[in-house]
Amino acid sequence: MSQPFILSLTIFVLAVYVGFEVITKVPPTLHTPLMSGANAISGITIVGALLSTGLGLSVLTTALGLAALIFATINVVGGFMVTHRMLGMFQKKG
Amino acid sequence: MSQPFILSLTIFVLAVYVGFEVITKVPPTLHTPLMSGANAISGITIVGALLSTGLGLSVLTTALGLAALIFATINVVGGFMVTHRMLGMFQKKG
Amino acid sequence: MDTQTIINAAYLLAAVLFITGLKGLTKPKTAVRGNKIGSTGMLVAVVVTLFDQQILHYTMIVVGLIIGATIGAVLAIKIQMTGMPQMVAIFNGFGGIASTLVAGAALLEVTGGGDNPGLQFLMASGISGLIGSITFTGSFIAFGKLQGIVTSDSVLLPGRHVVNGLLGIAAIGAIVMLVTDPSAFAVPYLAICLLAFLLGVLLTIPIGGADMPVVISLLNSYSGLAAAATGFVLSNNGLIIAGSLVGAAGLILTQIMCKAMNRSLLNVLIGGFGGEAGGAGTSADEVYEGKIKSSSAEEIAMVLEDTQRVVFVPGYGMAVAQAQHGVKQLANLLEKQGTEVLYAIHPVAGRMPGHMNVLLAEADVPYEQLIDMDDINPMFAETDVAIVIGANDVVNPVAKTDPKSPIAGMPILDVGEARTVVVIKRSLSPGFAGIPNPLFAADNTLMFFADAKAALQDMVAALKETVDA
Amino acid sequence: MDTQTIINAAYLLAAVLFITGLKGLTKPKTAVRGNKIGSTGMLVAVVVTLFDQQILHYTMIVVGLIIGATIGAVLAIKIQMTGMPQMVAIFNGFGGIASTLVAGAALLEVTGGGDNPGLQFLMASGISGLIGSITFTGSFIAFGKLQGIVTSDSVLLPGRHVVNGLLGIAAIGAIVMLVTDPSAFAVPYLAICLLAFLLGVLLTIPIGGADMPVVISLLNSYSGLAAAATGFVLSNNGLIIAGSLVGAAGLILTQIMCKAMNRSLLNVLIGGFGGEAGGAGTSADEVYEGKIKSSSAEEIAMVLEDTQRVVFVPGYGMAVAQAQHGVKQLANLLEKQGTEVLYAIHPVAGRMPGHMNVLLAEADVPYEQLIDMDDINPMFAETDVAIVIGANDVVNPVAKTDPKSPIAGMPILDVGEARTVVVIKRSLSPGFAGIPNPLFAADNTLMFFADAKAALQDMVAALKETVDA
Ligand SMILES: NC(=O)c1ccc[n+]([C@@H]2O[C@H](COP(=O)([O-])OP(=O)(O)OC[C@H]3O[C@@H](n4cnc5c(N)ncnc54)[C@H](OP(=O)(O)O)[C@@H]3O)[C@@H](O)[C@H]2O)c1
Ligand SMILES: NC(=O)c1ccc[n+]([C@@H]2O[C@H](COP(=O)([O-])OP(=O)(O)OC[C@H]3O[C@@H](n4cnc5c(N)ncnc54)[C@H](OP(=O)(O)O)[C@@H]3O)[C@@H](O)[C@H]2O)c1
Repeated sequence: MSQPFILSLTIFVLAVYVGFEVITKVPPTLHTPLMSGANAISGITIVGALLSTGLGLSVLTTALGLAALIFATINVVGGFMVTHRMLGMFQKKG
Repeated sequence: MSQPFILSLTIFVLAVYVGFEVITKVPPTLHTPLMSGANAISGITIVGALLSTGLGLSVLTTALGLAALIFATINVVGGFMVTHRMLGMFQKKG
Repeated sequence: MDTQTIINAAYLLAAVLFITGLKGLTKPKTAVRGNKIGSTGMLVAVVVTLFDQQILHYTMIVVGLIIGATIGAVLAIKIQMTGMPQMVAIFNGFGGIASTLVAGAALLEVTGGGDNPGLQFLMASGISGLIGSITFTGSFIAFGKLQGIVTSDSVLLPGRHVVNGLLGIAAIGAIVMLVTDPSAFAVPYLAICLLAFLLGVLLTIPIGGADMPVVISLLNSYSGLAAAATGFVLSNNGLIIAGSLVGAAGLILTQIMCKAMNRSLLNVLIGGFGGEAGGAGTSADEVYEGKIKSSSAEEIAMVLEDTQRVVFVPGYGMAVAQAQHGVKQLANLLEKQGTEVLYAIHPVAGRMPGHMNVLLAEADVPYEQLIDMDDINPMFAETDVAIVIGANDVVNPVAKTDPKSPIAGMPILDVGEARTVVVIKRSLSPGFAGIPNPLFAADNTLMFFADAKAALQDMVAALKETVDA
Repeated sequence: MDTQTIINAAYLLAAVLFITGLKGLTKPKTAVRGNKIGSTGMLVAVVVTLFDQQILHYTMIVVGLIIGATIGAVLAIKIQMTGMPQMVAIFNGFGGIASTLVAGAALLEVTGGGDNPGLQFLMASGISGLIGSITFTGSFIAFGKLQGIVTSDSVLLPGRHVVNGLLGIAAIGAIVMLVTDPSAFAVPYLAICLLAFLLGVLLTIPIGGADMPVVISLLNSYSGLAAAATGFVLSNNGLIIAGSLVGAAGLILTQIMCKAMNRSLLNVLIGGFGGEAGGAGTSADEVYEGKIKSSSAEEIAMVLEDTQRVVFVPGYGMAVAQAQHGVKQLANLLEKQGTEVLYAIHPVAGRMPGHMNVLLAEADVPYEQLIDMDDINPMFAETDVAIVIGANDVVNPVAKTDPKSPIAGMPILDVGEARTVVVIKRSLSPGFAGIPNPLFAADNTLMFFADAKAALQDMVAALKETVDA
């Protein structure tokens, strides 16, 4: 499962660059939805929570994993949904 | 020396994104120097040429490598230098 | 192809979807699609993880997913529009604590089993615990401030910089302990989390309520970094890419938001803004003394009759008074008498980006009538009446004239160019920036001192009478 | 840390330097620094590669580096300013062929040794051979066209699309052969390269000389991709990152350049532009008939006397005639008599971006007098005389009036707003876009038919006489 640290770091640095560059100009109306959408994506930790919960490890680990899974799922599901609602309101045509 | 293909691909895709995003607006005066500078960077193949030349392989491989090395070095050295000269001219103050 | 390759390929696909989604969210036309693309990326990442051959127990996973999805969905559906920034804060806090828990679980499993998992694993766990926990409590303070549970004033504890510094050093010490003696991992890891919980509170509490959107955005960047750190713990590229992507994008967004408010990030984080009133600059008395023309609904109704163009300029006060429906009613009356009605939207009017858009959309104001600052400003010269409803800083000409004022350099709405300016607010109190506003004392300005909602009702009634009369 | 880790870390550092360097090159202030940062990145990559423990023979390497560096440096120093685009084309071709050679060498070594190196290796070698070779011959055709060795006309062979298609299919077939039977690698690899050499020529030859900067930029993107493919062959992250970075950045730059010329990339690649004259739109006779006022150096000198402001508008013809020094002489005279002299720089005047800047800088024109299109346009209304020197398309008002013209939508210099317009060119021949120019027939336009260099000498002499008289 483990890959050399330097490869992880390479991927990390490149992804940081993409993150820095991908967002340049954002109209103020979209600040809040963009924040919310990005927040939902940061719920990617759900992937880690799935592994902690499902690998059949000790009870304590599984419990921690389950808690993490619930929190992360709230973040992901709630995040994308609230972003969608926001966008609907911000752009509602009369 | 070999790393899993998927990791190479991941790095490739991220670097392509960085390349796409890093250049947004360029004043026309800088089009030619930017092209020239990017061209010099694409001479990175010099690294491959160094390996082909230096690994002490068969004569034919070494010969191919040496040819590649010469070409790539011309690209790199000439590229950065000509870019530097260009910039000097474009921005020369009277 | 082995499973690991497929999983990594799926993570790459998810990453591409995340990038495309984020990009989409930056443009009005593609925002809805961008959000959908981002959520598809998450779906890909989750589904492919479930195919990991190492996963043995699906019961717990299903339980966790159902509980989490239900809570998330209910919260997202129930929340009022104006409560959305708070909601984002909460979600974000949950994401942070999830990263902390995952790193803790990994630490428990690997190190608890007696192995020394190496420097990368231990460092990353420590960092994940630290950042995730700061995000958790910080987000909840932000939530509390916006919700009015915690005071939204800037709370400046004496010696707080020293205290924060010491806490930070202690947390780093705990990480060093964790790395040097991984066998006793529990104590340092818990210490890291507790210290970070405290830090999260102390770093957020000095920041005024109005700056909370910026803080949430910053904390959002943190939770991305926490996820990336967890990725280093698990050597999971999905977490590394998505986490660092959001970490970086969140930081840029934070800066963009600061810039729109004409603040520096440092200035926001040090706090103390939005708490005290006034201070520097000319005093309110000097500005207002003897120059204020107070007016009434009837007088304003007469001014509004037979106008060609009226521009509404909403601000924070309209949100407080929930006066948007009254505005729309007045606008309807005006349009019936043949007046063109427009709304001037300043990028930082209100207390969150898009605040005015949301409220006016709620009152069914047509989208085409909402005009952005840069487009409306040249139009004020051909405007009969500009009605400022609970806006203050965003129409304060001092931003242009006094380079020492706290809003110096902020672009403003040039309402003063209109033939007549009507300002509705309850008093001469300052707005968010705490400074007096010479617009209120201008020759062509009429002040209408009242709660915005009540004021608009009165104006509607008065205009009806004037027209009927 | 093993060597491989250090090497990969250095490649990462080099990649960061490349990214920073490229970013720097996009802004005038940071461009010089950006280029230095990029070259530092290359130095890092080269030096760390030399530390690879597998490298045994340094003699050959030193020989190769010295020869290459000497040739590169001499070429870079010797080349004339106007020859620089050609030079870039040559360098780029060398980079492409180097990638092809490295992939070939790797193939020879690994596959020749009897191993089957796997799909990634073989595919990547094939692609590297293909793209690298196309880049090689394509760049040399571009060089030839710019240098005048190959005709710069657009050469449209009949049935070329079919031929190119067949060659492309054959090349792909050769890649498939290489992958399926790697033991007989030599024949398919040579076939790939030869087919690609042909393709490189055939794809470039139909494109007119004036479009060459765009083509070079595109080929530059290709050579980046070839380097990335070579990176996949060698599993070398340095090559993969830098190659794909430049590949993508080059593509974006190509699009930006197309946009500045108001062309689509497809339109450029299909070719046929800039070869034939006229065609659509109003004919030259209709436009010019009876409306052309031909003038002389003496008449123009009289017009120039006692002017407040004169704006020079240089174009491709000034470059052809090398008239920049004459322009500067005339400007000196004008300034001596108290006239303000400015230069209007259109973004695509000439045949390469920055063409006019370079030439005028060579003639020691002060940088401050070069005014960009957007800034100079409003100033023409207060200009006494605009002197157009060998410019045509960039001052053609048809771009605004005729939506069907090939330059429709291109922003132009509004010289017609000046009190008097003087146009210096040899005839009424069209410019790059091949269309007539109604400006030449305008009431306030005086045509001076002559080679630009000679014309300016005459004007200098005439103005001296007029003033002395
Ligand atoms: N949009 C964002 O994202 C954001 C985020 C953080 C900070 N900010 C800052 O917030 C400020 C926004 O400017 P703004 O002009 O919208 O608001 P403001 O400057 O804060 O002024 C609001 C005004 O509304 C009045 N008001 C309050 N309650 C009212 C009620 N019930 N009825 C009528 N009037 C009422 C207040 O005066 P009275 O007390 O006299 O009634 C106050 O002067 C800017 O300084 C901006 O930088 C914005
Ligand atoms: N800058 C770039 O990067 C670039 C790249 C590719 C294409 N282009 C295209 O090139 C065009 C540039 O416009 P432009 O106005 O600079 O040039 P142009 O439209 O090509 O016109 C040049 C004019 O110069 C005259 N000329 C040629 N030799 C001369 C001499 N010795 N003395 C005096 N006049 C001479 C020619 O007329 P006579 O024959 O009558 O003398 C011709 O009409 C645009 O269409 C642009 O899109 C630009």
